[in-house]
Amino acid sequence: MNKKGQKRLFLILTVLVVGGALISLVFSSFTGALVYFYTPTEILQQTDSLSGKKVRIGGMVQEGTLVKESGTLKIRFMVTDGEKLFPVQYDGMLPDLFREGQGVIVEGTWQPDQDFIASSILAKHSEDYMPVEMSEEGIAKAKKSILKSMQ
Amino acid sequence: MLKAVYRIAWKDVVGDLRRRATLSSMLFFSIAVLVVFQAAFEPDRQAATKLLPGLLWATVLFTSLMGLGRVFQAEEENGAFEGLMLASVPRGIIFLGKWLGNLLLTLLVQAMILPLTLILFNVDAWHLIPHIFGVLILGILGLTGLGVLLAAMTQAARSRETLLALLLLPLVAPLLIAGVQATAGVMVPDGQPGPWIRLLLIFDTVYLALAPWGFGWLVEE
Amino acid sequence: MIDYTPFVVAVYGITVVIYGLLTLKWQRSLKRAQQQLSEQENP
Amino acid sequence: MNFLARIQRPLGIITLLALGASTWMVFNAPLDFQQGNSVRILYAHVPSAKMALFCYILLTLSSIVYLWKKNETADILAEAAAPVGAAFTAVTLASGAIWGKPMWGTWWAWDARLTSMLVLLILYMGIMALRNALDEPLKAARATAVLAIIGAVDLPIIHYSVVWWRTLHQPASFGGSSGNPSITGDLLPPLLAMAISFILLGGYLVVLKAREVEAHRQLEQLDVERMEEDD
Repeated sequence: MNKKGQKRLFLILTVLVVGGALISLVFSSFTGALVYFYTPTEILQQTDSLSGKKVRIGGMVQEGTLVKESGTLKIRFMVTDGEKLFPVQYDGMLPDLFREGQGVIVEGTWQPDQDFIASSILAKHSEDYMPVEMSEEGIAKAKKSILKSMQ
Repeated sequence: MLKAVYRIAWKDVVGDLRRRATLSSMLFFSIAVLVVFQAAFEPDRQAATKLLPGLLWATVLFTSLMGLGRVFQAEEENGAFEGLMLASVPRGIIFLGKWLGNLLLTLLVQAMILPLTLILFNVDAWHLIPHIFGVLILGILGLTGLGVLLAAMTQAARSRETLLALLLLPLVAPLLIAGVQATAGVMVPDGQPGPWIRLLLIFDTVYLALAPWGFGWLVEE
Repeated sequence: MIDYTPFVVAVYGITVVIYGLLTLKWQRSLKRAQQQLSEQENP
Repeated sequence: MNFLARIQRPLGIITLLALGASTWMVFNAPLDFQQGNSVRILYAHVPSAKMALFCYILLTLSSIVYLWKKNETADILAEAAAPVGAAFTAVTLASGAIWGKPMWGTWWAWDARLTSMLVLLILYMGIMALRNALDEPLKAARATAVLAIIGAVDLPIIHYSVVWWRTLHQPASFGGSSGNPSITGDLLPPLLAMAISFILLGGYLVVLKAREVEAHRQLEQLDVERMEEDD
């Protein structure tokens, strides 16, 4: 084989190797290796390894569980991923989107035998956008999307 | 061919060891990093174990940035860069030689820094040294591969060192994350470094396959 | 729900400023370069 | 290049008209059921993000063509695509931060999509800085082309590795894997209009910058020739 043909063969091989590596990256799942937040189910399963650590827990604010202490900013509510419920306490400013049935990410130190006291709360909204007239339909769809993004 | 790779690498390593230029500055620099870390965090033994992966990779990054700045320095000082490129050897081979030289130097420095870090931070992880060093080698393979290519790219540039850092940092971000996580994974008994080691391998494959070509395209004709 | 108008105005303000300034800057630079070119070609 | 000169003005006028019309649509769109007025940020944020990636694709393709065919037009396009892409990326990050503060409750989070967008911005800046720092045009062209290609291979690695599957940022509403957009009713047409306007805007900016780069290269060429005559 001449030199040019040899070079071309090597180039094709390189492209194949690089492409293969990239494809294997797409298919190798890093689930659980590094996530922005844990779901209530996961945190309750990994009580030992995560206790005493700073964690983020994501889910939906369960309807009918939000309790506001009158006169203060203190609130209590349950976070759910559709399977497990997880109680959270918080004292501070809330993002505007925070309400029952809405996605939320709470951050704090996880002590298994105590209530989870959040040091900060982020709202996580779904990718659904709908006009105000359709809000009933929208709320139902948004709930589904939020729970789906917990999987 | 292989002989040429070996000759280029050997010339760089021996030349550097004789002048002790890169090696000693990399060593002193990493000691400075360790001292700053100690002063900033004052970790107890347990905290130091947690900090160690990040600390190791921070020194790897800083020292290799320093080493990479000098990969083509000798050629540039005596104006031999163009000559090196005009040599009858294929440029992929020149790249491999340069890369091997830089890899050996970086590994040599890390082999000295790793025990030093364990001593200075009082971390009892002596039995884990082979594992940790294995992860370091995996990361440094890809890091130096990309780094030598970027060093060739910025060789003629103004404010070369800053530019090198600007180009290298975003591109190796996933490698550093994977390296830190894999090191943390091998240091705890029930850790799972598997996915991160796989990511390091993917990174090494991609860069070591691509970099010789990139080097060739840089200096063609 | 609070009034989000300031946030919306800020976003569209930044958008217009960045894209607008880039357009003006490049248009001016292009015009100047073309002028110099025509001067050099027929002095 | 002549072609670019011919289309620049009409393209500019069409872009301006399209932007005007879609802005009018944006401010007449209904409020969102969750986010109220702030949903209008979407119409600047999402098209900018799409264009930031489009520009990188253009940059990569021109770099490959340049290295392969040694075609100077490809190099000019690559030089033009980088600052345009950087501008789109910067607007994406800025509008995202301003949107995130009231909605999520934070300006910034180190989550996947945000991090990889930041890396993209640094990459664009690196490519521009490299071209700037190399005095020899041929060397600069080759080095930036190689860097752009390395970056193109690297972006998926960053996306799939720095990127954890579960993020704070919601999935793409549009052109995502689910097929149909999750933006419904009267909120959708302004987004489509804005997307088209931004494609036009991106095209116009690339054409304009490419012509500016070309004019400056011709000037430099003339300078070099004159110096040779003087010698």
